[in-house]
Amino acid sequence: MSADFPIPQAVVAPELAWVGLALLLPLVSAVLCTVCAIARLPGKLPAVFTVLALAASFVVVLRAYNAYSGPVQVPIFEWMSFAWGDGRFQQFTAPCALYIDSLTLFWMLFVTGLGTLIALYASEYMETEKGAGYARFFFGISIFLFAMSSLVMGDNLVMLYLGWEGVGLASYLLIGFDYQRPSAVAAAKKAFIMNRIGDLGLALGIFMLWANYGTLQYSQLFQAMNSGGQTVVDWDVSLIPFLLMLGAFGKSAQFPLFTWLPDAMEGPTPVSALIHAATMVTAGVFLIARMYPFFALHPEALATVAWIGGGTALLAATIGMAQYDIKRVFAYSTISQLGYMFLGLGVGTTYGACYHTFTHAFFKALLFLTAGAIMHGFAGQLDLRKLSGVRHIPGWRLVSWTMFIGCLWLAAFPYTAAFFSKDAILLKALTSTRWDFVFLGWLGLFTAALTAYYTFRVWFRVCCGPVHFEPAADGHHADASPDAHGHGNAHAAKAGHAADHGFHPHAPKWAISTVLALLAIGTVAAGFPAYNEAFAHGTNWAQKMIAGSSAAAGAQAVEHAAAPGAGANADHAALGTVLGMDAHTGLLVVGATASIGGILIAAYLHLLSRASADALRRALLANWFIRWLPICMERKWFVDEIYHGLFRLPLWLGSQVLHFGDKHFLDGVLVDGIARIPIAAGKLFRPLYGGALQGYAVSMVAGVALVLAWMTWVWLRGFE
Amino acid sequence: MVPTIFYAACAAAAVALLMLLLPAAKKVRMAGTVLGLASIAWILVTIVRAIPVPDSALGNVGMTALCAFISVAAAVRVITHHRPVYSALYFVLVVISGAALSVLLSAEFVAFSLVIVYAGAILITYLFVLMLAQQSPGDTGGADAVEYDRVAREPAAAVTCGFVLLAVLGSVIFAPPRSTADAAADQIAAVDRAWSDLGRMPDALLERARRADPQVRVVVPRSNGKWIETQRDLTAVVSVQRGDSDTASDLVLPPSLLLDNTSRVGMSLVTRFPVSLELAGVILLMAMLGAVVLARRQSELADDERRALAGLDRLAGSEASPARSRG
Amino acid sequence: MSLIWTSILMPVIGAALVAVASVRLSKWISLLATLGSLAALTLFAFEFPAWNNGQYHPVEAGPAWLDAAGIRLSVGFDTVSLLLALLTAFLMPLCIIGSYTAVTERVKEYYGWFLLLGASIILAFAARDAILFYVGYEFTLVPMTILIAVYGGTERRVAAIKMFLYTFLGSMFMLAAIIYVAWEHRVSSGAWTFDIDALTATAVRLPASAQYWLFASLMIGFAVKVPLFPLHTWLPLAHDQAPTAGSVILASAMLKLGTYGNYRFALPMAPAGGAELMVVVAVLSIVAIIYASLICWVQTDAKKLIAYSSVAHLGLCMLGLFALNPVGAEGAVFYMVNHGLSTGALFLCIGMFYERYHTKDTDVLGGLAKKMPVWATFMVLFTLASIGLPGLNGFIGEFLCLGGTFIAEHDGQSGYPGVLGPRFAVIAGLGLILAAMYLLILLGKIVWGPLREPHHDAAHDHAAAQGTLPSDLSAREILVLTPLAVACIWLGVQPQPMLKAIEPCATRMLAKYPDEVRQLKEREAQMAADAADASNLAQLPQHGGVR
Amino acid sequence: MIALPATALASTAVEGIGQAFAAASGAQISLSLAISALLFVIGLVGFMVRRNMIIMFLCTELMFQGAALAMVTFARMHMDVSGQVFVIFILTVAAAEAALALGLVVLLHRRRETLSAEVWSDLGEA
Repeated sequence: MSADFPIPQAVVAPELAWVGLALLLPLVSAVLCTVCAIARLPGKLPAVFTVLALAASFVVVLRAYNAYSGPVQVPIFEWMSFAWGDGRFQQFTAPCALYIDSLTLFWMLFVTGLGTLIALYASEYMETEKGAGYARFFFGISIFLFAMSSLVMGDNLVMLYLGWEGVGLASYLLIGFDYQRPSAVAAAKKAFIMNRIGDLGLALGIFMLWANYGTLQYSQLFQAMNSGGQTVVDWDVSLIPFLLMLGAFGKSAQFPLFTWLPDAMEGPTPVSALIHAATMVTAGVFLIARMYPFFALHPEALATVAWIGGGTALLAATIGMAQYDIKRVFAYSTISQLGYMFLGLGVGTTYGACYHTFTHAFFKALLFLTAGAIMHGFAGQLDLRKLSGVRHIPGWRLVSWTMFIGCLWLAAFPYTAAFFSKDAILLKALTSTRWDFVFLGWLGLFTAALTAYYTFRVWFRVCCGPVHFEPAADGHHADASPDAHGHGNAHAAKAGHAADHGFHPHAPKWAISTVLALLAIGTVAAGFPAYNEAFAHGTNWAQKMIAGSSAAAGAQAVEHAAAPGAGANADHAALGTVLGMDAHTGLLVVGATASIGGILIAAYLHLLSRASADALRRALLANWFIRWLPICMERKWFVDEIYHGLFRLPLWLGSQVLHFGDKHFLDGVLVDGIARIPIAAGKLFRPLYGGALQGYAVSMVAGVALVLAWMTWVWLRGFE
Repeated sequence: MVPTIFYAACAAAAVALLMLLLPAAKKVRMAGTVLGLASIAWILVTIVRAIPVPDSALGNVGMTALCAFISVAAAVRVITHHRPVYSALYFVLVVISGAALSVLLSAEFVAFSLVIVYAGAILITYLFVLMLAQQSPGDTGGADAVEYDRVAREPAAAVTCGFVLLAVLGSVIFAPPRSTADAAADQIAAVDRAWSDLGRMPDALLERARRADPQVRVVVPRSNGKWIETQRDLTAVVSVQRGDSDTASDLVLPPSLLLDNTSRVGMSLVTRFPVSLELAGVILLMAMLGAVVLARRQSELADDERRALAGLDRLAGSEASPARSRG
Repeated sequence: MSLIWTSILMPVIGAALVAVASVRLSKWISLLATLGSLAALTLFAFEFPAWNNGQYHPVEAGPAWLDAAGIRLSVGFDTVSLLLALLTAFLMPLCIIGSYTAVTERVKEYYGWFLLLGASIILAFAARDAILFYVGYEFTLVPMTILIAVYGGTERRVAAIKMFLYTFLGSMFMLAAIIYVAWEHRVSSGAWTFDIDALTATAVRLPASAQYWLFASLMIGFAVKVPLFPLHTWLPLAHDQAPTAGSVILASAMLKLGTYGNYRFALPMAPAGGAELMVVVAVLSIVAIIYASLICWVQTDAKKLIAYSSVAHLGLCMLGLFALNPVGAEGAVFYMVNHGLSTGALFLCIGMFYERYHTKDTDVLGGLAKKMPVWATFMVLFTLASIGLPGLNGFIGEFLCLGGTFIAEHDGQSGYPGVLGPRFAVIAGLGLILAAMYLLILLGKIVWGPLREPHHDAAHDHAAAQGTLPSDLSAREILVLTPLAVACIWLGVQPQPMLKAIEPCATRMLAKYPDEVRQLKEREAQMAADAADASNLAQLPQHGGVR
Repeated sequence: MIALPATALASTAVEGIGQAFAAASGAQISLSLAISALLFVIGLVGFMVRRNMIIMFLCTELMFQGAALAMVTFARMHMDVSGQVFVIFILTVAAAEAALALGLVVLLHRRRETLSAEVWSDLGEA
């Protein structure tokens, strides 16, 4: 990293302390929710508090955006700070303060915005949980928003870590919201623990940054980088990106640590939409974007990110193709899309990655919320084999079509926002000078086709075709888990097996509908920056936002290091070619082909001739040489089983051995054994003390003899 | 200087004693006896050889060794014999050989008092009590003695402890011999003490002075207030007035005029240890009183005990015989 | 100074009054006594002038106790001991209130011994005289043994005896070391004294070999108390068998005597020995972390689980202490206090459901959130604090301990060289993952999930207990837990004043270490260089042969 | 005390001084001490192994004998009669002991009709 691409320096601006309200308001709402729970206040009061607080916090962020003129550092109060000397390395400073630059605002805008909308949605969705459960839910949401804000807006890595674990806690509480169901509890536990593994990496990365730079505040870290800080000089330093990466992969469900996310769908759907699709899982992307300059500390760090991202994208897409539970399909699609973002970060386009995060947040939240609406209305049914033609049921049109929009965006249909954001990533990869990035680019394109296929598989199956539905029943199918709320279960119990038993889906009411509509509009609008650039040749707002932050400076430096001589504004100049065409055109063609191809295949298999899909599956399974593929895809590549066998089982057995050893060897043999020595010695001499006179005499004489022997020994030695 | 050979002899003696103590076959006891005698001899020889013996002392040493042999053998019999009466008799032998040893060590008074008091008085008491508590022949179950006299209790531990103690005590013997200077100083001090003892006995002094010189009329204190002064050649000088003369003159007393053993013991007892002597008297008095008390209790308890033996419990017995207790 | 004695003697007087009062009155007397003790300490803390200099506050020597041996009744606090004493005094009334329904037999004796326990712990923290410290330190064993042996579970006798003998054995080494230092002081200055500062000044001048053994003996004494692997086996048993309040004080205050002893005696007195043996202690600490965490994973007894988790947590605390830099030391001291709060609270929570169901077996009991939502809320909060969730108190200590361990390798910049470094931090960090795992498994079993209650006899007991206890927490129990919850959150949000106050103590404790560690490193480097030279020389002919 | 050169004395054979004041032979002293130790130890062993109360007391008398002999030997060694005086005291104690102990033995024998010491082991604390 050289000073050629300086990271904008932050100004200390205590007068902006009001931005801290964005953190404080969700916390206040959390407290109010607690009060509601304690006082057993009836009604939707918690939801009101939460929605109001989140909306206010959104407004605060908007105002901050308006007031924004450059990176600022806003001190609030001292949290953990002490010094034992005057030197730079003789202090530990982690104040409660805000660091606001364009990246922060970019993230906070969609976090608080989507948070507000989803809270509104949940106010209706969770209405069957009135009372303590209702308050508990909104407590979780508020805590989540607080933690996420702290993660994004924190001035230092310790605050980021606070938010990082805080969102993990919120995730834990909300996944396990329906705590009576063991699967939900297990999923919550799994999510927290797998995240903890990543968190350890993050914590170690933080320590290493501190050990090497003597500070944990972004502004000072960036200053150190600007003033010609280290490049690859030191084994310690070059490990930093890898450790941070581990944290990011944990939180964003990337390859080694992704299995918790599908399980997290045990949580109520708004939670899945907000936390496990739109916001929390993008924290990893945020972390890498925020610390981007430090990823140049090792030449292969970003390549690792790219490989993991690309690989996870494909892996998750293959699994998503073979799932039947709508939420799980979307969960795997989330992992896959997150993979794209990491691919973007890895190949050097922070803009692409962040913009994709932005667009993804909208359409994925939309998709989840429509899935939630269906689940809400169909008594927890999420198996796409048991739902069909929802589009034709009265009252469900809005849901179907907003879902369609979401699917189009997820499939990266040409000229949708996601198309542009994905393009930015793939373009960067395909035009890279590194062969492996080009390969990853093609892999990404293939994954895009798969994405288009499985996305529309869901939509064609659920929304089109003949009208047919079954409410979920307990134990009816194993692989799709019923949703959390008791409402669905109650219905299921009443409704029995099929529709003709008097089950009627109830269409969403105003809150859900409004939110779906708003989100659909948001999804479309999210493409505006790209449209402005592509069609009006105006400025790309998103790109501008990213370019003003640490992420861009790092990207330029990486770019510079990879291809010295290329200009700073590399996205426009000196682009390579794709299939012999101009890069933009080429990618438009290829991307459109992949997307439309995927959709067409889905249309054939799941709309026009559903029988052929089953026939294809049977044919694949019948073929001895190819059957591993569908089996692996359906069984999620056995990752859970492998982890179980590789880590959990040996550790568990080891624990049992240790437990046994502790009880019977360490305590039983060693400690008790040593304690038994005096007892045994006592038993040995016991006959001497049976009360008979001679016994005492013997011991007395022995004692006298011993003492005299010693004295004589000393005395005799005196003569030598 | 650690006398390893002596320790080995002690170990052998210990083994021998153990063999004698264990309820074993006659052959083992014989072997034990042989081994014991051998090891005692070995110990004695070891000691004698450790220090050169001048020819003039050979007789003394030989006699000592003989008495030693007798007393140790008798002592072993005391503790190994199954019949208590024989043990007591062997003890008499120990006392007599001890008295002989005392004579050899020029302690004639002690020797006689040992024989008179120990062998004569104490041992007779023992024998008397032994007779009193004699088991009826039926109790012995056909063996030569009752079980608790035949079977030793934890002989191994006891013998080990005992002989470790012996080895330790015996080590003292192997300390370097006292220097001649020490012995000389002892001798001078002893003679001086003996002469000054004599100085405190005016009659004896006058008698000794007259033995040295029949002319002596009276012994007078010397100019420094003392009655007698020891010379460098172990003789003593006293001031005497001879015949009718009033002037004092010196008279040298030769060592042959020193007091005999019994006189010196008596003198020492009353001049150096008068309090101890009184205390000894008190002890004896107490012992006598104690014996009287015990004898009284004996008769009181006897009833109770007999009743218990008869299977009557104490309460019932006392209720059943109010008349007798009144009587 | 009189305030300090007040805080120590209030419980003692309370115990005396309890002995003659009626059963009903004894509860109130003991509550008043502990509250009085807390009030006295709080007053003292308010006028404590030494928050920011790391020194003892009343520095005057106390009245002579055994003049011939120079033993004096000197008491005084520095920041660290004051914090720990405050923690003890804070927990005492809560424990007393918490025991109101738990103890129904031999009530007066219970409260009396309990008060003596508190007094002796505060005495140990307040002592400025090594023998006075030892008296407090050892006397804790007497009431604790009685509390366990009389009011404990089914194996209470074994547990009590094992605890007593084990820790007593360890203390003997410690006492020997203290007397040794006092003797050396007498040899060098000609007078007996057991003043801790004076002894420390003497001890640091001892030759390195003497310091090595001094450190080792002190360490053995305190390691048993901490407890450090492999000397920990008395703790789970004692916790398992102890009555709830006993467990709370055992975990929160008594174990801290071990770490406090390290802070006060072992580390400052024998810097050369500490530097030499630091790696050994650190290795044992991380073994404790991993080992105890793994055992926690398969525990089905809730109390034993928390007991083993204490072993793991205090392992981390020791690791922070032995990172030998201010970060780790601050973290360790902070962690001492916070472990006391969160683990004590967890024991109270477990005690509360134990009172209702008479079982701690997580296989039999579960899903209590359904029946006891208020309890579940507290339980989750304290578990999260114990896991080390940022924003709650546990995090600060854990983070600083780990951070201190991590940077303990770097030299020159922080001024405090070390030898532990990232390797140790990584392994200890695995403990954090395991901590999350076992504590969440515990939560998953007893808080979440479908409601499972023991049947048969236990249910009968339960019905009987319901006469006095509501199914969820009573107001009294909430009153017990709320101050702890507030403390947990407050210290997580506002650790700053405490961190600032601990800092001078930490640097004072470590005053001798930079030089000692630097010398150690130089020696080791020299040895490595020599060895390299030797092996080079040895390899020369070989190379020649190959050529 | 007279200051006399040691050499002067060693060579001086004082006429008529008698055996009591002549330097004793080291071997004789050693032998006597060895016998006293042996008597003492044999008595001790006897006390430990014999179960007859009277014999046990007899064994203590044996130990007294050993001690008395040692006293006499030391008296000879140092040419000082104090050792012999102590023998008299030993005799006193032995006599007192015999009186009391034998009385006690008779008492005990009356109660249990046996002389075995073991029947009284219930007096011990174990």
